[in-house]
Amino acid sequence: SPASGGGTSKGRVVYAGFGGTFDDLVKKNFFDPFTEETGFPVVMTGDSPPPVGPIQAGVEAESPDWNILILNSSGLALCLANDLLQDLDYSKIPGAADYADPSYKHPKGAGMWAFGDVLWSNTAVFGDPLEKWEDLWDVKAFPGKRGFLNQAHKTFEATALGMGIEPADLYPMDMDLIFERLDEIRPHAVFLDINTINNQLSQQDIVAGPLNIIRVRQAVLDGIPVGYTWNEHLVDVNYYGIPRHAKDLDAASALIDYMTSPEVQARVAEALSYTPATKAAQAAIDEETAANLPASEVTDSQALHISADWWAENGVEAEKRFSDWLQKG
Amino acid sequence: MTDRIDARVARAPGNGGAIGALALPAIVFLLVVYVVPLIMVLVTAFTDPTPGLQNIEAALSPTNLQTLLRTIEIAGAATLVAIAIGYPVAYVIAGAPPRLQAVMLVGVIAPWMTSVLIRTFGWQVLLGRIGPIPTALRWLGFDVQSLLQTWAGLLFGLVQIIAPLFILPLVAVMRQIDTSNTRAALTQGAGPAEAFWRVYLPQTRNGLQVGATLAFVVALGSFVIPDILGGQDATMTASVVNDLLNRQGERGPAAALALLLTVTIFLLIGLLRLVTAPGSRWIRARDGNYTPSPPRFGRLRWGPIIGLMRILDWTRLSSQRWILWGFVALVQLFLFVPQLVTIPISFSGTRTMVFPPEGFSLQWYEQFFTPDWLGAAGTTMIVAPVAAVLATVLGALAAIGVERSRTRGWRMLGVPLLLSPLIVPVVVVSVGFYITLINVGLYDTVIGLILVETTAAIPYAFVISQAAMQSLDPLYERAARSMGASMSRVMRKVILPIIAPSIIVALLFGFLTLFDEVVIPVFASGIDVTVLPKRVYEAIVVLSDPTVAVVGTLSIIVAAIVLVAALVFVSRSRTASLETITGGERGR
Amino acid sequence: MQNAHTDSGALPTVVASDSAPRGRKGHLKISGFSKRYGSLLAARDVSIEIEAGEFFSLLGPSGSGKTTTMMAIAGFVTPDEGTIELDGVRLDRVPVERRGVGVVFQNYALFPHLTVWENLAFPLETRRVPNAQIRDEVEQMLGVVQLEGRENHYPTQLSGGQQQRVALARALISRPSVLLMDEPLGALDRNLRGHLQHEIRRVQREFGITTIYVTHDQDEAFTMSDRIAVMNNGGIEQLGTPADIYRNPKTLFAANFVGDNNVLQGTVTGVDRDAVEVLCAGSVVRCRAAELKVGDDVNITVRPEAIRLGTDGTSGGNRLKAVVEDHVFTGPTMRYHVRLADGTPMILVESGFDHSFHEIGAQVELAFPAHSASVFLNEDAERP
Amino acid sequence: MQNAHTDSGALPTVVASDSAPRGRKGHLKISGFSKRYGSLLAARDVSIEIEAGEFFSLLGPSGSGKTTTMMAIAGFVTPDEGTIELDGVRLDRVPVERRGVGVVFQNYALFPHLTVWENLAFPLETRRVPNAQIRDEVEQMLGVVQLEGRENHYPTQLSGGQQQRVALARALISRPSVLLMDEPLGALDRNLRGHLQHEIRRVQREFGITTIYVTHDQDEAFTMSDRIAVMNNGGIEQLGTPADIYRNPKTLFAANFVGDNNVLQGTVTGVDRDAVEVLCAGSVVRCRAAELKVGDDVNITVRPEAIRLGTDGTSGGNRLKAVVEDHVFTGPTMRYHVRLADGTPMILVESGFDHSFHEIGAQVELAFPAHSASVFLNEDAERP
Ligand SMILES: Nc1ncnc2c1ncn2[C@@H]1O[C@H](COP(=O)(O)OP(=O)(O)OP(=O)(O)O)[C@@H](O)[C@H]1O
Ligand SMILES: Nc1ncnc2c1ncn2[C@@H]1O[C@H](COP(=O)(O)OP(=O)(O)OP(=O)(O)O)[C@@H](O)[C@H]1O
Ligand SMILES: [Mg+2]
Ligand SMILES: [Mg+2]
Repeated sequence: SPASGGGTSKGRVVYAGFGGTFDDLVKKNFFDPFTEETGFPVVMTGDSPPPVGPIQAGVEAESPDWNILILNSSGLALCLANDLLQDLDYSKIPGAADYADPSYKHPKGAGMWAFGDVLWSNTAVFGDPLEKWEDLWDVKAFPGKRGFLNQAHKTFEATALGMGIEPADLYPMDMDLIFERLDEIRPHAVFLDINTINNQLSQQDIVAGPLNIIRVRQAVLDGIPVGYTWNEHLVDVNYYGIPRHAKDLDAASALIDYMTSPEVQARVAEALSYTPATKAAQAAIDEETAANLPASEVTDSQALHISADWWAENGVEAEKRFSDWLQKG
Repeated sequence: MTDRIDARVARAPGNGGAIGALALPAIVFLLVVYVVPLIMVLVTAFTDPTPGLQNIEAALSPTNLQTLLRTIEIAGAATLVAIAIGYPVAYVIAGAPPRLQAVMLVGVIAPWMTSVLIRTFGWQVLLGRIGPIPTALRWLGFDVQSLLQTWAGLLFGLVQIIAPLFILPLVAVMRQIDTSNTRAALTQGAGPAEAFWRVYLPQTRNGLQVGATLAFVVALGSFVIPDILGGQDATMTASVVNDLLNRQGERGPAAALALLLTVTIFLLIGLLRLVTAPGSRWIRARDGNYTPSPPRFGRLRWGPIIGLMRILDWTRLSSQRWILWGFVALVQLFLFVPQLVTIPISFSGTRTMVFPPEGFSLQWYEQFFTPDWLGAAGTTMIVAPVAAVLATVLGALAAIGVERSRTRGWRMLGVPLLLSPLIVPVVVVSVGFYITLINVGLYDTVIGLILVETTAAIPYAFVISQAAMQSLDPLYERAARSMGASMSRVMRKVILPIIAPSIIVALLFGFLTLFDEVVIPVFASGIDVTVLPKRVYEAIVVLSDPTVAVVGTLSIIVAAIVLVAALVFVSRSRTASLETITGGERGR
Repeated sequence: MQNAHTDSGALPTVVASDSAPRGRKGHLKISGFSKRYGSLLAARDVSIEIEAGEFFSLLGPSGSGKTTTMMAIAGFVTPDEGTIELDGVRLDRVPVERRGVGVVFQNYALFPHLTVWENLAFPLETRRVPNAQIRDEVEQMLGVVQLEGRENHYPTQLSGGQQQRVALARALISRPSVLLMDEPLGALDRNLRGHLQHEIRRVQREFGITTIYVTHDQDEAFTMSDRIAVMNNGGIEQLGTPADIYRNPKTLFAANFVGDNNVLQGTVTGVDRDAVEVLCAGSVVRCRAAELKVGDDVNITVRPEAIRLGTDGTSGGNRLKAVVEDHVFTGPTMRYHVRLADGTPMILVESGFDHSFHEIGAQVELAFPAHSASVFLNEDAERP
Repeated sequence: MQNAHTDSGALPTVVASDSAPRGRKGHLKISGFSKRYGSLLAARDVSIEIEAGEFFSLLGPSGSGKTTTMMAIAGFVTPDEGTIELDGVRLDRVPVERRGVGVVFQNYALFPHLTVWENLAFPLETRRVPNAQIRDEVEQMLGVVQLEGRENHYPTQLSGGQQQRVALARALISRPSVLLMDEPLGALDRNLRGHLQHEIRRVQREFGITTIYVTHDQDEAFTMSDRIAVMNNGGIEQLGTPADIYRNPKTLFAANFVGDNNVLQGTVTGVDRDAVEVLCAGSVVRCRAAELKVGDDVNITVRPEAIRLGTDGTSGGNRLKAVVEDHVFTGPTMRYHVRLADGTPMILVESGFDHSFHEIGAQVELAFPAHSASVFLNEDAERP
């Protein structure tokens, strides 16, 4: 089993990831070196978004399986709402001092990097890639099945932009309006978890939609005829959090420390094509690389930053309404 | 009929009333390992986050009711399709010579060897926009894009899962039918089709009912398949429960919705009378005597259909056996195709799982033969067989106890309880398993997993053994008793050997179910104990890992081995074997 | 697992231990046995006492309660009233498997999963007979029922007749003290039936097994039995030796059910010590003495073979004129259907290899002795 | 569903339309019919011609091919060789449901999901008889088989005998041109059997239905049949009228199977035109003429009822001395088991109401006429 490292004496990291290509890269570039360096094995499980139910049950039983959760702003909001996370001891995370933005430093989540979702499209179907979110709603000009994530987070933003709202005026989002637009696209779209969306992109069953840049780029590398645009790409932050009552705290802390260390942060851009969280690491990125990173100096003008505040405030309700809407059928 | 049953008989010679106690181990086991966790979950419907009925009210929202209705619709549609394609298959199997019969039965069961998820994955590949089926349909001039996330796609997937559940009990009943009365109908001027409709079909009603109910119940509680193949317009209630529970952490509302689903399923089953009408061919009289029960099936007099049948007869179409056989061959192909897809993909050169695959490599086989996968496979090969044996022992004993006891209490208590793991959607109780196992310190252990997985296999063991007991003429037991055999000897030397083939089938079913059980391990096993289905689940749903195709391919090989073994078994055990798969004796 | 008695240790047991001498065991006494199914009285007040070693038959039409009575002895039917005793032990609380009763069931009940050999060995294995002895006994039994060479067949591979022979052998093999047989030869053809009737009797005599035999075949019951109970509607109509029942029926039902009979209606015209005189079809017929008085409406029964037939007057008691309506050749007999002057039909049987022959339409005279005519009051003139 | 003819349109049909006159339909001709199951020849070269309206019985032991032959006529068994014609139409390509053949199956084959009434109505409904007429005919048929009041019962709620009566009624009700009956009365008791034998014959004569009747009961075959075929091992041993077969058996098998017989072994000592003389048990026995020569080893058969018995010499052809070993009362007869001086056992039957009575151990003399003794060459001295 993946736990064959055991960690009886030293403890281990049990990590709840997103799975897929992303976790492969994380493992190869960060976790394997981490284990080598510290001796803490890392057990990786994946699901997206994080399995709040089991985490909650584990926390209540005071014995959660995981001691590291990777969260985006919506996931963070959800975990906070259910009081699943413990406060981080930033004194043990020296790298955090160099954060490029205070939003990376949440009391219960240490920011790792900024990541982005882009509008991708199948070039075998459309020729040139679609250029803006409005195109996604233009089913006449661009017919074909769209693929969205089955979550409100980022889907709302894509929808709002798709109805032509200026990025500056995006927040606060008007949910009623958004659902109206979603109703329009619904017959032409599927709303699935990220890995199924990823599969269906590969199988060319869906032909356009928003998706994490890592996965899109992997598809390009695999030879799937897809293209994407940086225009209005959606940017969010990934945090690492530790559940309450988690076991092997030292291992978990060691990982967060390691991940925010300057050496690791310096590798983020190359390894993940994400924008690192620390100033030093950001500064080290060259122009050419920056053009292919979310919210980098080059692309930031085209970026739309997801509002962690809005999601912290409205996330739970938004997700609830969204799954109700999905369920309506 | 009611005056025939009387509890007074406990004192009578003959079968002791105590035989009902054979059901006790299974009942106690389920009460402890199943009912307690289930109640723990359902109770949260009224307590989480605060005590009150707000969760129930929320569960009864129009959206939820609409979803529930859709769930029934989808499950009903899938069941109807399963009936339409499964009935001819069962008919052909029941009438085939023993060897062929064995091959065809294994052909029906074999798909179960391959994980539901892998088959669903197969469908994804087959039904996608550039997959073979829509491509073929477009080539034929139909305007189809993708069949994924459509009702059609969902039905493909669901039907393939539930068809065996429908077919097997039906075959068991059909084997009992004395075909000489169909012959008699022919001599009375009814053509083959009319004779089938008016004479044969009504006699299969028991099997239809049991099979359709099983299939329906399983379809009602499914969510992995609808999520992947059905999309948002086919959201089923179990999906919503799973979503609330897993992703939103809304335990109370989830429990309330689960309660609603469970109650609905029980009501529907009540309508279908699986529990209330066990369909025994024997009625116990007050002295423990048996008389054949009057039939519970009436006549079919549906004028237009009889007219249609007469046309079939008049044109001699009904005599063209190849039409039937051709159809059955297509169905068998349908049952097999999704896992066949995995063979080419397992040699795929890239990570993308498309059909036809790109490139060629053995990397996924290498990937499979690593501790990560082999460990999971190894654990599965411990958990599934042990739990299947445990479930079969408990279920078979319970079936004998319930069927041969003269105390009605065993039946009234036992049957609903023993069937409930099949009826209550597994996602509901799984959370309960998780909490209970943590509390008793068995979480993430092999023993804990075996205990909770056993609950999932007990209903199959019970239902199959019960069917065998119901058609086993009590006369054999009497004869043995009159020869001086004690009840325990009758059990060992008469009952068990005669129903042995059914018990083996039950064991096989239990093993296959558990070999494929994903929801329970996702909850009840943690980081250290991983079983193959859970690994496959992660690989498909989370990691997009073509190693699942390797698993699919290997399970086809295992299925082939099982097939050969079954054939050997059939040829060895001569008359007993299939003669008694779920029915003791020949139609009399 | 076997029965619900709490004090199982104290149960009486009837099986003779294997070392005990066989022989005078098997005295069976049924007293006042009744059994009700819903509103139907399947057995009413049945009392029978059967001597050890006796061959006793229950003879009666379908549904007359034969199987019910037999199953009560075996222990599968619990009496509503009455007791059953075997060798002085009341069987009420003795479970089936300790009664030491062998049963041949009406529909075989062979174990489908066992070969012929294994079926026969089953009762011996149950009694833990040593293997060598099992082999001997099974082999011998196979010979008795002429099934050598079939020992490895399964029941479904045998014909109905062969199956029944296995069932018979299986019940005989453990030499029970009482053997119950429910129409064991019903499915067999005539020759085999004759052979097995003889075999059953031979084994039965050899081991002195008290045997209760259910049949609705009067010939079979007569050929085999020491005594017979004629059953009807759950009750016993008459109990006695074959000759007694045949020659001296107690009820019209018995007279009709056992053997063929002619029934004539008439009125008593005279009663004396030796005979009753009845006016019947225009003639006075002398019948066997009975407790009747002049003027009673009665039925007379006369056996077909008691009647002699001729065109000329022959010696004998009674004489009636009749016309031949039909004649049927049955092999050893020629059966004539005739009609009396008043329209009453009668049957009579001529036996022997060379029968006399009377054309249809011929006028004949029927002659039968007074002691061959039984007479019954008309009340019980219901047919079964 | 039953056979795979491709050109369906051109099929002949044999069912008479309902308005066609009944009567002289049902001339059946079976020529050279053979059927093989694996290595077993279930029917070999069976040829029978049956006149319209004839009552024809197949008589033979279990497994002799009776059912196979019958099922070939019904259309369920496809002949390997030979043809079957009904009223000049070859049945090869006529499907079962159009043959117009009524069948009473050996195991009833009632529709378990239909009541008695519905079972009887079934064949009428398939022929679209109007409802009122169905009601009349079913009611009438219920009367014939004495099942009034049972019409709403299901088959499982009936006794075996009742079930068989329903099967019979169901086959008769649509008045087929040929009626096939496979041991229809096997499960019934003697009286009911007699009643139904008579009913079957009555209906059969009334409607002139050609009837083929399978039985292994010789009495039944003799009583009912115009002609009989004795079958053995799939072939016909002898075909003829009852009297012909009984008195003049062609083979030892027929002699033994049809009726009881005594078999004596001997050697031919003389042959003349009227008789064969055989040395047997120390005496010379005169037998019916046969194509034999002096010195042949032969079997003699003598019917039990052909033998008269006395202590003193009585008139008659042959005489043998014997000792009484047993006597069995069977009702209308007394059956004596005797043993000749050389140890050969014999059976003889005394009939009538008052039998002579000979004690066990008594010395008696057996007398039987020459024409009652058949003689067969010893080659075919196998028992069935
Ligand atoms: N378990 C039962 N429940 C209800 N009625 C029964 C039961 N067993 C027997 N009977 C009825 O009791 C009566 C006597 O049945 P029984 O079987 O003793 O008759 P039988 O003389 O053996 O008849 P047959 O010759 O047909 O076997 C019948 O009317 C039968 O229907
Ligand atoms: N479908 C079959 N397959 C193989 N053998 C068969 C089949 N049907 C009949 N037989 C065999 O053919 C032979 C003749 O059978 P059939 O049923 O015609 O005999 P029967 O004269 O009707 O006997 P019974 O009096 O026992 O009914 C038997 O040896 C039987 O075992
Ligand atoms: Mg009976
Ligand atoms: Mg037959």
